[in-house]
Amino acid sequence: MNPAVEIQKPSLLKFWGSRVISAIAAIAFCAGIQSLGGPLADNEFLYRIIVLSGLYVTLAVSLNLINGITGQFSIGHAAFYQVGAYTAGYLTVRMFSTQQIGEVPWLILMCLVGAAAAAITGLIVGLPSLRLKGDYLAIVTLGFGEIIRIIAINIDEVGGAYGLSIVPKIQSPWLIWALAILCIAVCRNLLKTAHGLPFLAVREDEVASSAMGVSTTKIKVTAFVIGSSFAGAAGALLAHYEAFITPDMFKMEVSFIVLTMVVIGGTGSITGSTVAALALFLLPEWLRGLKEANGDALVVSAPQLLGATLAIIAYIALARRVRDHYHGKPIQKAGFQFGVAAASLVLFFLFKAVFAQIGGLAGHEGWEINSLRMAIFAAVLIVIMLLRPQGVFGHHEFSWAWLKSLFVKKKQEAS
Amino acid sequence: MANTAEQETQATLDESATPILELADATIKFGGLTAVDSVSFTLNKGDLFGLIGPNGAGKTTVFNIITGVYKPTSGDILFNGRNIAGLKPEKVAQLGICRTFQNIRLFGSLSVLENVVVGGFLRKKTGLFSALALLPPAVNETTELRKKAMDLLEVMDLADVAQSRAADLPYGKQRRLEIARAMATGPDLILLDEPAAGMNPQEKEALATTVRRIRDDFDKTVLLIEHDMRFVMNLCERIVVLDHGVEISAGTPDIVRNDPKVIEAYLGEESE
Amino acid sequence: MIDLVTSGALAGLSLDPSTLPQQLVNGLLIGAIYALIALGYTMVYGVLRLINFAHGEVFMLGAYAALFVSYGFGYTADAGDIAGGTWTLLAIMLLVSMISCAIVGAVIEFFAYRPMRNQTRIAALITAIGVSLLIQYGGQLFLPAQPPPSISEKVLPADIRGSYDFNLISPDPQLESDLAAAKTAADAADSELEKMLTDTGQREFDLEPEHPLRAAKFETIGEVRSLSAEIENSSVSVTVPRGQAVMFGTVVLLMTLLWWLVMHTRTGRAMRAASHDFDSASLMGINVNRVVTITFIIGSALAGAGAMMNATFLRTPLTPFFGFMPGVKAFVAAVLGGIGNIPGAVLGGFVMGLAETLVVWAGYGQYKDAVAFVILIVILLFRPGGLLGSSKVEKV
Amino acid sequence: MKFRNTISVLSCAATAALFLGATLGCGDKTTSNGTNGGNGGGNGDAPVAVNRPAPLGEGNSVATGDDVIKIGLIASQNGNLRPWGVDSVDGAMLAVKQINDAGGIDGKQIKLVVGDSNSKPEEGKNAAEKLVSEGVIGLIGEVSSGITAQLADVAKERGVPLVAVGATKPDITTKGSNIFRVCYTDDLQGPVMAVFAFRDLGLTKVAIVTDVKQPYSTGLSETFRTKFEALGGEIVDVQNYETGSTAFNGQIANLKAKNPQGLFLSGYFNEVGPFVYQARDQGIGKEVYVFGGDGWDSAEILNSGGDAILGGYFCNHYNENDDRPEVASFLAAWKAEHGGVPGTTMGALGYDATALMIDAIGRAAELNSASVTEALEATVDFKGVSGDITLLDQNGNPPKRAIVVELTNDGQSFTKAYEASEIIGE
Repeated sequence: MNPAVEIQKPSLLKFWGSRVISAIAAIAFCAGIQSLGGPLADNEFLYRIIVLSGLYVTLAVSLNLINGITGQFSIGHAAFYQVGAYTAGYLTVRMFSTQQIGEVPWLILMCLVGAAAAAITGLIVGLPSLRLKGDYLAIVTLGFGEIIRIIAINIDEVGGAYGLSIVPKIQSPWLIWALAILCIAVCRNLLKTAHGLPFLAVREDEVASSAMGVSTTKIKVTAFVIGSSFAGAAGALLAHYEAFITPDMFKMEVSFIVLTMVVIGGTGSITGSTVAALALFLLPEWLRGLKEANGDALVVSAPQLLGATLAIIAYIALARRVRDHYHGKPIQKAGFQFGVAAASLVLFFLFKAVFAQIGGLAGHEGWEINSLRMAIFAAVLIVIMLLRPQGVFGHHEFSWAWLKSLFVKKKQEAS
Repeated sequence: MANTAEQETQATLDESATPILELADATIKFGGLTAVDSVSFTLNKGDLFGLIGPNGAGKTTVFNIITGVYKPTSGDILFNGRNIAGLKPEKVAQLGICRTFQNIRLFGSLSVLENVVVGGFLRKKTGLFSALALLPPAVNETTELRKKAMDLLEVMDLADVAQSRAADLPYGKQRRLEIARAMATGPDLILLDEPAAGMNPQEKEALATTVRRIRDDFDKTVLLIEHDMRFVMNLCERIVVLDHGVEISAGTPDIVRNDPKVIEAYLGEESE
Repeated sequence: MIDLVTSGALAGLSLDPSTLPQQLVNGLLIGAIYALIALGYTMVYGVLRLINFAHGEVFMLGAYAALFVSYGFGYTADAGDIAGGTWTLLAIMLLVSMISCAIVGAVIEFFAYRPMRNQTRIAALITAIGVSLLIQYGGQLFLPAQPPPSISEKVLPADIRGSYDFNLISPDPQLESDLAAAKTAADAADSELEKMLTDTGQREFDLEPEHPLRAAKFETIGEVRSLSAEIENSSVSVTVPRGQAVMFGTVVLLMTLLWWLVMHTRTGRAMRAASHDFDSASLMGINVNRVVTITFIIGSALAGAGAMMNATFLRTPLTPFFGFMPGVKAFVAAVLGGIGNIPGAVLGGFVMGLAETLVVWAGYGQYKDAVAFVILIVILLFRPGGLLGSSKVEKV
Repeated sequence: MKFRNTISVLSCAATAALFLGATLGCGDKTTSNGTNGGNGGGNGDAPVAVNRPAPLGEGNSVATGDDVIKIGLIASQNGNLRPWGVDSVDGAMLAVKQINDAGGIDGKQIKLVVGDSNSKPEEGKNAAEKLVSEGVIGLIGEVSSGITAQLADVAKERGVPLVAVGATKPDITTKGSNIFRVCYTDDLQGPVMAVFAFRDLGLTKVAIVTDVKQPYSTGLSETFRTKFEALGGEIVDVQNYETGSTAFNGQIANLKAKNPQGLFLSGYFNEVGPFVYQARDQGIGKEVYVFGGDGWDSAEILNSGGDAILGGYFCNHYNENDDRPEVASFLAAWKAEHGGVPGTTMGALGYDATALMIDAIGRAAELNSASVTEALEATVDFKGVSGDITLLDQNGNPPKRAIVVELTNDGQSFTKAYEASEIIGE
């Protein structure tokens, strides 16, 4: 088993050394993002996507603090995003021209304002969490997000349904990524010190935590406040980057997508949230590129793509069932495994044919690429959940040791 | 199996005893059901006190009202002279009462070490900001807490599994870990809810030694619920017996053992 | 624009007592549909503790199934005027809708939810969201969505087109006969104008408004309007379109059927047992998998019935996304009533429908969707278990 | 434990096999179809002829040489505005085909690059930025004001001219000097309907129904209200709903109590149809006229509104029965190219916008965005299908004629045409 652990004070050199190196790496990364604008000047679309993915990293990691680390069930993260965006956007429209502040300092100030506004909102939403648990909390946060959105539609001061145009447009890619890095750093620092443990403890068992003297109320509200303030700051950056916000940009779907990033990445894993945010933001955008391909190819492949994903889902479900039924005899299991695989293949052809038929009957000349891309996204979501319900990274975090262990394990298997 | 020597010690203790926990007519009703009906008893500093009774007697409920999970409908609970009835669990823990749970409630996916650190976190000094910015005070405090936790694990003989997931431990070790975690909060009074449940005789023996050590070496007061009569009778110096929420007997193990009410309540179970 | 919305909202604040009875009836009608969908949510949650996010999408598919049946009988949107539909067709539409929803529900349960049964609830929820998205966007790929079809009114039998009028305060009979006379006069003036136009080949709007025939038309129709205004002002009446009355009756019938099924059959007993304690039920020899499948089948079939009636009698336009909002509202209704509690879902559905219409009644139509969530939050804060539910104390 | 691993390895293998099967099958078909597009990840650098009726409107690809001039079109090919988006693409393709068949401009072919806005402002903006970065000389689109406002920001920022197709919200063209439109604005549309209702229908008490989620609807309601009240009419009630609503019983009961002589529904057809249907169901009789703006323009309104909506009036940009010669030739060309008639007016407007852009490119001194903007600004009496378009000194808003049409069983019947001067002059 594991040997007893020696707890040592980290050496001063190592502690400060690693922090300086991280800081330098972070600055270099932000500078890299900022300067990427030059080489990508021809492909602004790509650059834009790269920059905006930083916002989703912030959103996912901050939601992870609430959902993954503290174990609360919040599915209304877009509300905080929206509050930050609208507060900052409105203030800029109203006040920027009268202030003698440079654009970037102003933007940083607006980030703080957006964060503060979202934090207050987070406090208000966090308070019900004292009384509610699980699904009830989830539905309340969801409802809260909708209420904020509908209110925004009906306030003409902030543009109503038409949206709010923000003048001036202040685009600062490095700041977007700096916020993402700050968010990751804050969550990681929290988990690195003993201060993070009560958050995890609340996730694991609230009753036991409070019996250990952990004020669950305080922890939950703290998580809500920190998480929402990051979302608010991200909203402020979004508002100034796009120079335009509408209530529709903060619909329920946004909350769902961010939640999906957290769960797929592995609840509680900051690494997982980061990677999943990048993947799930870039995947639909990459699928958007399918449009570039010839239309005929898509007409043919749509039933196949969907058929294949459905067949995979069927395969997993059947395989699980078989496994539950016949725990024990390996040979039997292997046989059934192949049987199931064959059945799934049959299903694939069946689905394909059915879809092609339906598509033909419905008189579709082509496939709506947007629906196709979202359908594939949804199918991938289901497949990942069926294969790895704990998320791709589970509770793991990226670390060199973890990477090494993966590598070493593989070697052992090979030998 | 009464140990007269111990009884004498007990008697002398009683003379100079300072009460640490007093239940005065503690009552709790759920709807029409009176789960605990004016239970009163007093624990003195350094006591090893047992709370027994057949299934559904309301033992765990007594624990729950002491630790603030439930607010008693009426009656007082004095801890070091202060009424703690209705305080929140975390407040009670901060005042110095800590407990374990009948159905083990560990932080399953945290490591054994981390579980104990959560207990010790109660006495933290640095603020949250210090942690978020990873400033040296928070880092140093973390190291200290981990060291203390490691020491406790050594005592509870769990040091070798410090890095394992708590949920992966075998049952007996989980029970010990719960006690270690409770100890980490630095309580004056520790409540153990069926610590020996599911253990084999050897493990029970070891557990009894540990509980005595907690009392003697760490200078804690212990209140425990137990099902296993022999275990309680051997370990505890004073015992209260509950049945259907009512206190039916109290005193030294000998007195309790011979009380006809207790025998009646335990009919069929005493042979255990 | 700014003025309009603000002033519109204020001008709209009109608590007109004479429309209240009508609004309450409207609330009950829409509430009946919410209640029907909410039953599916609540039953599934009761047994599995799973929010079946795809339930709204099952509802959507049910409406499409009904649409295809009506297409099958040739009642497409652009079909000319055909002889009135029949009751049989409506019954077939209802049945097909229910059956196909039941199948879809069972399939979703088997392939997507069953493998997730022992996983964390958040993972199951994400799967449910995935299924919901897959059906929505997959539906957009495969279902005829352009133009967004709705079920042609031609499927309705002639004898249920039109409406029932209930007069709470009857108008002067004299006024009514005046109105009838005025209508005849207006029709006469109109046909005279038409005749002149056809004869001369002119177009009505090329004529000056002062043209005698147009003036006559304006005058007669003005008379109709003022008379009907007078009637409206002097009476309080409730109008229920016949189709919606039929719908309400069917909903009540289905609910009674469900109640009987749950309370008085073996299957119902098994469902109640599983809902009470899933694990113990399986230990007691109840085939919980079968119970879960049946729960999904019943819940989905109810949604299918709701969908068919919603699309036919309330004439909801169909798109692959149209199930989402009713789905969310029905879910809120289920939570409101105490999720897992069958009478609670019905109560929640009606409360939801009533609340929504009352907000519109007060003139805040734009907050119709928001009010659902406001009520929900308020109720949950003061009664965390919902109206009829009990919040369970966690055993320590 | 060990066997679990085997199982999961097997699962993975089988899964991979399925995926491979799917993609391979897809690859086979593509090659057999003789196209050179890769599946999925292909960069799509194969040029696709614009005149091919591509259902997805794809055809955007990287520039292949100097012999083509690229213009960008943003349209909603998905989402609730799809019927209009598709029509505007078809109209634009028709205009491009005509010029290319005629030899192009100075021997250069025009290439139409289509971006999908998916009925959402932010996606429209993304698509526009993408098109601009691909080097289009000018942008065309959108049909909705909300989305066009975003395109205008992009156009202004990047100095690319934008010709809006159906965006009627007045303040869009004020965003930049290079923003134009081929349709009238709500400043005309609302008053036209007010004049029509007051004078031609003889209504004095009207209620307004607004979709508060659509800027178009709120704006139109306001211009209608102002004009109608100026004429001496009375607005007796205002009811609101949100896009996507399906049940309007509450609003209808409120309206009924106010006894309006007519209902002005400024929303889009998706909700207007059911609204009117339900209103008639609830006992609002035929003597209460219903009318609205160009948001009604879709064949779907006849379906969702049923018989109830017949006899409703709305303001449109053009009508098939209009006696302008351009209309007849446009309809003939449409029939030859796409078959049938355009489903919505956006076919004609898309055609007009594209033809105007092409015309301006032809007149431009040089082949760059700035010159095309100047040429657009100098447009005088361009003969469009929907009317003559003059942009000189008009701040991007051409004075147009507006046509009131009546909904009949066969579609839209021409009722009355108003010239801008008639309305604004009053």
